[in-house]
Amino acid sequence: MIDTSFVGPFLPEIVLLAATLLVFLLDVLGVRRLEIAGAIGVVGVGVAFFLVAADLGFSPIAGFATIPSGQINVGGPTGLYAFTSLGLVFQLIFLTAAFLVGLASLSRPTGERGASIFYGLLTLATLGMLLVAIAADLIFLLLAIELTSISTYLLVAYTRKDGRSLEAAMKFYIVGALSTTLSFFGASLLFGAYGTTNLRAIAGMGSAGVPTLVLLGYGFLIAGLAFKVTLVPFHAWAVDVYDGAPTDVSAFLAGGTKKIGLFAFFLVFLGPILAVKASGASTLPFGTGPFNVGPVLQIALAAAAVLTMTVGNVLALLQKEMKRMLAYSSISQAGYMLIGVTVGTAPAIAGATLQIFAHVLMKGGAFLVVAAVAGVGVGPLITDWRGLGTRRPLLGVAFGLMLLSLAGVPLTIGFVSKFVLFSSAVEAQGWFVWLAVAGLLNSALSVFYYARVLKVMFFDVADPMPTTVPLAAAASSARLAFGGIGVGRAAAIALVAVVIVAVGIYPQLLLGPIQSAAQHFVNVGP
Amino acid sequence: MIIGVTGTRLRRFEYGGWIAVALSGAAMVVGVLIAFGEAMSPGNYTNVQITWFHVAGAPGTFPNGFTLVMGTLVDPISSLMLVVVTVVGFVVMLYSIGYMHHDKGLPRYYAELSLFLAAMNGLVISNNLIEFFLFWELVGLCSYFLIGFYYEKPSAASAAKEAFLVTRIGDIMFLLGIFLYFSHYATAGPNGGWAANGFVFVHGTTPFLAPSIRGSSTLITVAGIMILGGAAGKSAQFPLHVWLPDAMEGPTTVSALIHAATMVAAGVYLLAVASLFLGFTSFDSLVIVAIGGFTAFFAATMAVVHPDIKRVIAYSTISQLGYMVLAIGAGFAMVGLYHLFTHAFFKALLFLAAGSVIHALGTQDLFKMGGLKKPMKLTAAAFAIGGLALAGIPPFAGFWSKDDVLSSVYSQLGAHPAYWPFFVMAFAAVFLTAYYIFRAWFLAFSGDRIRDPTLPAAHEGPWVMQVPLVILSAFAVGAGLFVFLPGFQGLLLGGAGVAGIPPAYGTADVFLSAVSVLLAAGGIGLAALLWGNGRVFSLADSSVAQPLRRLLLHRYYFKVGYDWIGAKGVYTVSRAADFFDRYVIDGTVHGLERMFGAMSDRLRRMQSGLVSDYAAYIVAGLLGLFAILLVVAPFLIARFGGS
Amino acid sequence: MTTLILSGFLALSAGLLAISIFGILTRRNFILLLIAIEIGMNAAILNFVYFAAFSGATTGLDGQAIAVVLIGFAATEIAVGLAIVLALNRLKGSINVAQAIELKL
Amino acid sequence: MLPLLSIVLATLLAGTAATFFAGTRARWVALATSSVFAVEVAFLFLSFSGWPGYSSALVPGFSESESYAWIHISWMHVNFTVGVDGISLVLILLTAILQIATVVYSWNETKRPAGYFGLVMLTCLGCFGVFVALDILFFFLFWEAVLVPMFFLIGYWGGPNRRYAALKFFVYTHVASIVMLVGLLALVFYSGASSFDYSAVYAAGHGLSTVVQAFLFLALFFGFGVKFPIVPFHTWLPDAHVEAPTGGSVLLAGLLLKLGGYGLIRWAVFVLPAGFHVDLPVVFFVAFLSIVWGSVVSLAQRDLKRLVAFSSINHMGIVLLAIAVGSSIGLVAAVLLMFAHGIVSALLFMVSGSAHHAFGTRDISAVGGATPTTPALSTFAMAGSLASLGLPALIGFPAEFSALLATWDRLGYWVFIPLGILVVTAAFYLWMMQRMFFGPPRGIPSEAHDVPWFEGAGMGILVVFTVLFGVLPSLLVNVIVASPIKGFPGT
Repeated sequence: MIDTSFVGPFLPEIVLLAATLLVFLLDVLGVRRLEIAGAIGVVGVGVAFFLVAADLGFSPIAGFATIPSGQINVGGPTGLYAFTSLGLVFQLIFLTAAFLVGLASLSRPTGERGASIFYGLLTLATLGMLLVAIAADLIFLLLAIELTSISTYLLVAYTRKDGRSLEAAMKFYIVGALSTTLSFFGASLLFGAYGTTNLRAIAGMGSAGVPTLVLLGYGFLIAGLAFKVTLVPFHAWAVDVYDGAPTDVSAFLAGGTKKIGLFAFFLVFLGPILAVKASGASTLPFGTGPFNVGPVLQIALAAAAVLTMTVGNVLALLQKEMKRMLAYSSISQAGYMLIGVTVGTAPAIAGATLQIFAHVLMKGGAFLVVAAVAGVGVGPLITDWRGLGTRRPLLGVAFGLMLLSLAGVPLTIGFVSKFVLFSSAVEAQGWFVWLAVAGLLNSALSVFYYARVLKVMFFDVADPMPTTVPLAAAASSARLAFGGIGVGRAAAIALVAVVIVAVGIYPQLLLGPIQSAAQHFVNVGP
Repeated sequence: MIIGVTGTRLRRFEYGGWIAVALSGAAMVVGVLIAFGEAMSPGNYTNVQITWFHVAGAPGTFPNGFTLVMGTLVDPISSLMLVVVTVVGFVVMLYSIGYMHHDKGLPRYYAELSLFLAAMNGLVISNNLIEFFLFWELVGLCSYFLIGFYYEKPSAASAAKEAFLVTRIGDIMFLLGIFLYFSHYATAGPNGGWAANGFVFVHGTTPFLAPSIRGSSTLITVAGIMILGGAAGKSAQFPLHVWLPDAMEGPTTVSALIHAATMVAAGVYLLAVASLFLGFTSFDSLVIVAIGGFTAFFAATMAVVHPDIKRVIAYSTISQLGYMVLAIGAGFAMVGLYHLFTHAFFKALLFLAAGSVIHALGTQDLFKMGGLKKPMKLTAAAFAIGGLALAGIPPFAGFWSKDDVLSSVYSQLGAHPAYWPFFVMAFAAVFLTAYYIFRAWFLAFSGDRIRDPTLPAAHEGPWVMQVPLVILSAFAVGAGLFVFLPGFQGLLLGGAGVAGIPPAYGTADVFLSAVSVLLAAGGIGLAALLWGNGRVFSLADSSVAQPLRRLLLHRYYFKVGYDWIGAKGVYTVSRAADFFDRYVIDGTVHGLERMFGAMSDRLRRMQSGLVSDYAAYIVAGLLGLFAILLVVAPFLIARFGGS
Repeated sequence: MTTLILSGFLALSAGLLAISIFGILTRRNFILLLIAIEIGMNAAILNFVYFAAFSGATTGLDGQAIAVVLIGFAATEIAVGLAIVLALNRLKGSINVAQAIELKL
Repeated sequence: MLPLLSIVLATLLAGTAATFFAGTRARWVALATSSVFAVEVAFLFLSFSGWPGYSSALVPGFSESESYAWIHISWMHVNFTVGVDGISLVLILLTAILQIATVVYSWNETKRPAGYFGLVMLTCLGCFGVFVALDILFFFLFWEAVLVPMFFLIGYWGGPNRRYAALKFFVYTHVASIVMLVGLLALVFYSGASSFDYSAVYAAGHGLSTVVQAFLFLALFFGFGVKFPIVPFHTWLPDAHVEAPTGGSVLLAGLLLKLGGYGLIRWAVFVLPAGFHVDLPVVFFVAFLSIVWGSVVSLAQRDLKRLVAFSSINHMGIVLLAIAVGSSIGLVAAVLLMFAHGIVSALLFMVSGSAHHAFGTRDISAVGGATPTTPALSTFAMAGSLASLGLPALIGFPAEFSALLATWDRLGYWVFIPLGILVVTAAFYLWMMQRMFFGPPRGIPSEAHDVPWFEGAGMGILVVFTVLFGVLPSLLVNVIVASPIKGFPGT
């Protein structure tokens, strides 16, 4: 008799898998209409979202929970997967990204090829992301990441006819494959040092391994995972890929898949860092006797964080193209999020989690707007956006909100998340305060290029309207309502704008659950 | 109460001038009545006050906190000043009706003049130093407005600014003086400290300052110098004298009222008040005597050569104010005020007479005038009376008071030999005074014709201009004799009672008086010799005195020097600072901006587009991580300890 | 004794990784890059086997199992890579990565 | 008891929102809002419970205080807490006066009036929030909320170089905000304060060691100082002022600079007395530098607005000095001076704006003898100049007098520096008057006209208050002292 009780908890993943298979099946059968594939994808993601939310215990829908509450936040080494509330929170975050991109992509031009491939790959990548969130084993984690990676390599290139997309996919692939190699090499070294690949077990054995082997292993792992998180200097691919990929895919990459790297950082590095806090003393890695890898990791991660946010911001300063500017901004934001991992306290984890969620909205939303704007005939350069704020006030205001949120201006989610994150660094005291300082100074630097875009949008005089041609082509299709933007995309953008402001005004809404999830994570480990 | 009456600002009335005159007349009546009442009952001081603002106590210097009050104090010296201010004010107002009737800015003129009178009265009856300072600034403001009354004239606008700024320097010193007294008196003295009490003037048998302090305290010495600075600014004493001659750009009536009789006397009044209520240290006294005596002489020399009738009188004002300062410095505050009293009348008379001439001819250049005594008999007589009073010829008013000044200083020479040079200067100035004022008289009035034929035919002004001349002439003749009235004497003595040193009446040295009268007569004689009967004396070009004349005409180059400091010195520094601000401070900001830009550009170029390069960065990053993990981090942990 | 032998094997896999990285850095031909990547993956896979073998019974067959899974994964990865090569070749007529530098700066 | 401050905040919010959507009728909505606000502030003033016999306890008391939870997680308690004491009340009064004056002055704004008036409302809303907020986060939030509308005001309605100025303003002040925020956060977390509330932070801040206090104070001083602005971090100010529309300049000089002073007093000086004491030399140096620099550089300016901008630096330097002397007189003087400068600099910027409208230029040397053409403008200019140079019976005098007195009390002869600078201040104002308004007419365009009624009314409002509080400063002083100044500084 096969035990099927383990199936229940995986219902969200199963739903996504089913959606993926359905889309591909229909594709094989020749049903390739955007509406159908899109509906399947969006509904699949939506259902998964609903189920995960129920698992997290949101009161009105808690009855639909598929995971027995006894299986969440259970400590100690287990098998390949473990349900933590933080993991579930991250599943929600990933699903949010997928949902927004799926919704917006409903408004893609009808004649475009590969609609069903797009949604199939989207749901498949999302499935990989969900698996990352529940991973408890290093190899399981890396394989889940690869599932997402491979899906996204293909997503970037799914149109197959665009040289820029293909070039982006090629770069993405090569750098990604190299990073994968490094990750697995690092994992193998840790396996050699500890004799296990279970993350909780590794975290618990912080002082047992061969120091050099362990440190080299972690080094390879940081390098490998940093590719996904776009830490400097592992970031170079991201700009080209975000730039070259279809913009909705860029939104998914920047807003979605990048975050699995961060959660992987949580899982892999927070273990040893948290273990230090429990055990206390640390000695040099080359000595004999007990040693803790945590503080060493913290220093390395801190260096990476500061370097990432700084270089990302400085590079963003000179960008002339909107997408590349957003890409660099995305890189710098990764640096902020890394502060949470480095500090490694429950407040910091909560702060980083909120920042990650905020970034999903802000950056995902921003790329969606870019796609929308490109759809109405505005060029790729920032200066092409002249006067957009007056020409398309709603779009302008929404984009302005996202930029303000990225810059961390109050009354937006970006402010709350940065506030909590940097507060947590200060709260941890010691040298972590300098991380807050670095982060805030970088925020200040970042304001410069965000403000410049605002200036271009709202203050510069618009060119003669270039939007007439696409508008005429748009005819009266409902999909291209809202001046050629489309219902789905408009809804996605509006949703983002609303959430950005809502959470900015009343952050307790999210902070409560996130804080308790972070606390659980600290208590039970990855 | 006086403030209320005269403070009414009148605008846009057809007969606004008359209303202002009526009000100032009423104020005069009230003022004189108050003085009369005070004279009848010496020692009965009326002090009314309200709290202006109050800050609760603080640790340190001010345990009782900090209070500023607004109040009025009527005592002998303030009543004396009230009389001067209201009488001259009324007379000048009346005169203005005639003198100013062609002017387009008439409502503004009367409003400003009324405001001035209100502020001046307020100053006089202030019961504390802060309020005093407040009104002090206000009269300065009115002076600024009135000097710049003809604001279309660049010279008038410039003179107004100059007057304000120069007196401002004095004001700043005055303010610092207040602060110094403040800190010294915060905790000492009656009523829990003078400062805590809001600087209210308290009548006592001695000045507030104990004689022991007067000898020793550096702080009080500096405070005294600062008060002197304030007074010097207002009363145009050396070296802050430059603004007064330029202030003659204002209407002549203004010159008469503000820049001769009242406002400039406020500095002297301040010194008197300070000396009566506070007392000066001996060093302060010496400095005051020095400034007074020197200014008396110094200003007189400049008056000797000047061709402008108003400026000659203006220098004379500076010089006479020097006398007053001199007397106060020597310790005879009431003598100074007595001279102030008489001077107000005869100087106002001189100005109004000069104004009458200017009104008739439209010029101020003495060398264009001449022979005016025929068409303008009254004016000529009035000017002559004023001149005699100024020169100190008995029995005119100036004689009595100036004689008192000289003899009072003389009486202190034994105790303070250092006063000698300044006494001599003051004495020499008597001669110069007589000379320059009669030089002016002869130039304007003697002879048989006007030198510049393009000028219109001279005539007397309307009755509103003549009546004031008559009234003031009467005062110029008789004001000196007031001292023989028991009530007036009571005022002077009552005021002086505070100071401890009585005025010098009756102690006047007959010999001294005789010499000074002779000197004055000599001055008049010389003037008659050189300028009498239409003669014009001109110094030969080759004369050795030419450089001296040029020096005097250029006012010892003080004005040039000050302008240079202001325009070149300060302005250049300021331009340099501006340059620094724009290009160094802001330039640094721009530099940082550019640095980031350059850095950004460098990094940007690393984004070559070649995927192999990206892979290389990854490998470099990997090696960097190894370096941190294996070398840097362990070192840091060993050095600083974990987390 | 065992440690020494393990070190030797580790050196082998390290060498493989180095070859792989060298290849990725120096080659411009996409196919060669795929080969270099495959070499790197094999280095990691080999490591798992060594460590499992040398750790005795403590890890059971975990390492070997992981190796098998990874071999499968590597194949998938290469397949995707080949798909991209084909599309690229069809569109640009070249599989030289140095010619695909449209996106930069 | 009514939640008065929330009500005021709500009316302001509603009014601001309504203004944004009021289209061409925005000015009426703005006027109504600011009138209601003024009435509310008057009510607050009259019902202010602080002033009869205010006693200074260790933790200061506030009137009208309200508190609502906002973020409550284990390690962070942020409440929406508001309340007023004498200091904030006076500055709120300033906000109300300037708001209504600005609205009236800008009555004929034709370039997107809804946006313009809405942003003006928003700026005032933010300032009000800063003055009432008694929670670190909300203080910071309102603080930042002022930044954005001002950025847009400068950037959209400003002069030819407006974009540069707007960016510079934004980036400069934002950097300062960040340093300030780090300081405030560190204050909370290093002191172990139980929440972000002022009372908690106040009590905990006093418990910090002197060294920590000193570092925190420096951070806060920089943060607040840039808003002051202190030399050498002032260069955003002249550019922002020159390019800003008149209404923007008015709010910038009248209100935004006051935020720095208020923040310094409330969050740094009161909370970190020991650190304040240690850092005094730095503060004094900066104060003197600002006083001298602002005044001396003013003298070289040809642009009327730049001149007033630099004079603002000078005046705010005196405010800083008065705060730094650390006596109750100094503190009262500082607040009074902030109020005075708020009114007077606003007036002067309005004069600059009107001059620009009338003559088409603000270049002092390009125009001369304007009085016959524009008598009203000339009068307002005179009034503003005189008030600014500290003439008695106008509001600047009692403030400057007490400030200088307090300085003397603490620093002795150093007071010569600000005293001497008063002459320079007088010089540049009088010189300006002489060149622009006196002398023979020169460079006045034929179409030059005197101030229109609404501009005159706007300036008139300010002149009235200049005189009112100049004659009766105790109206303000009695309120100001109802704040924790009795034992100031320290306990």
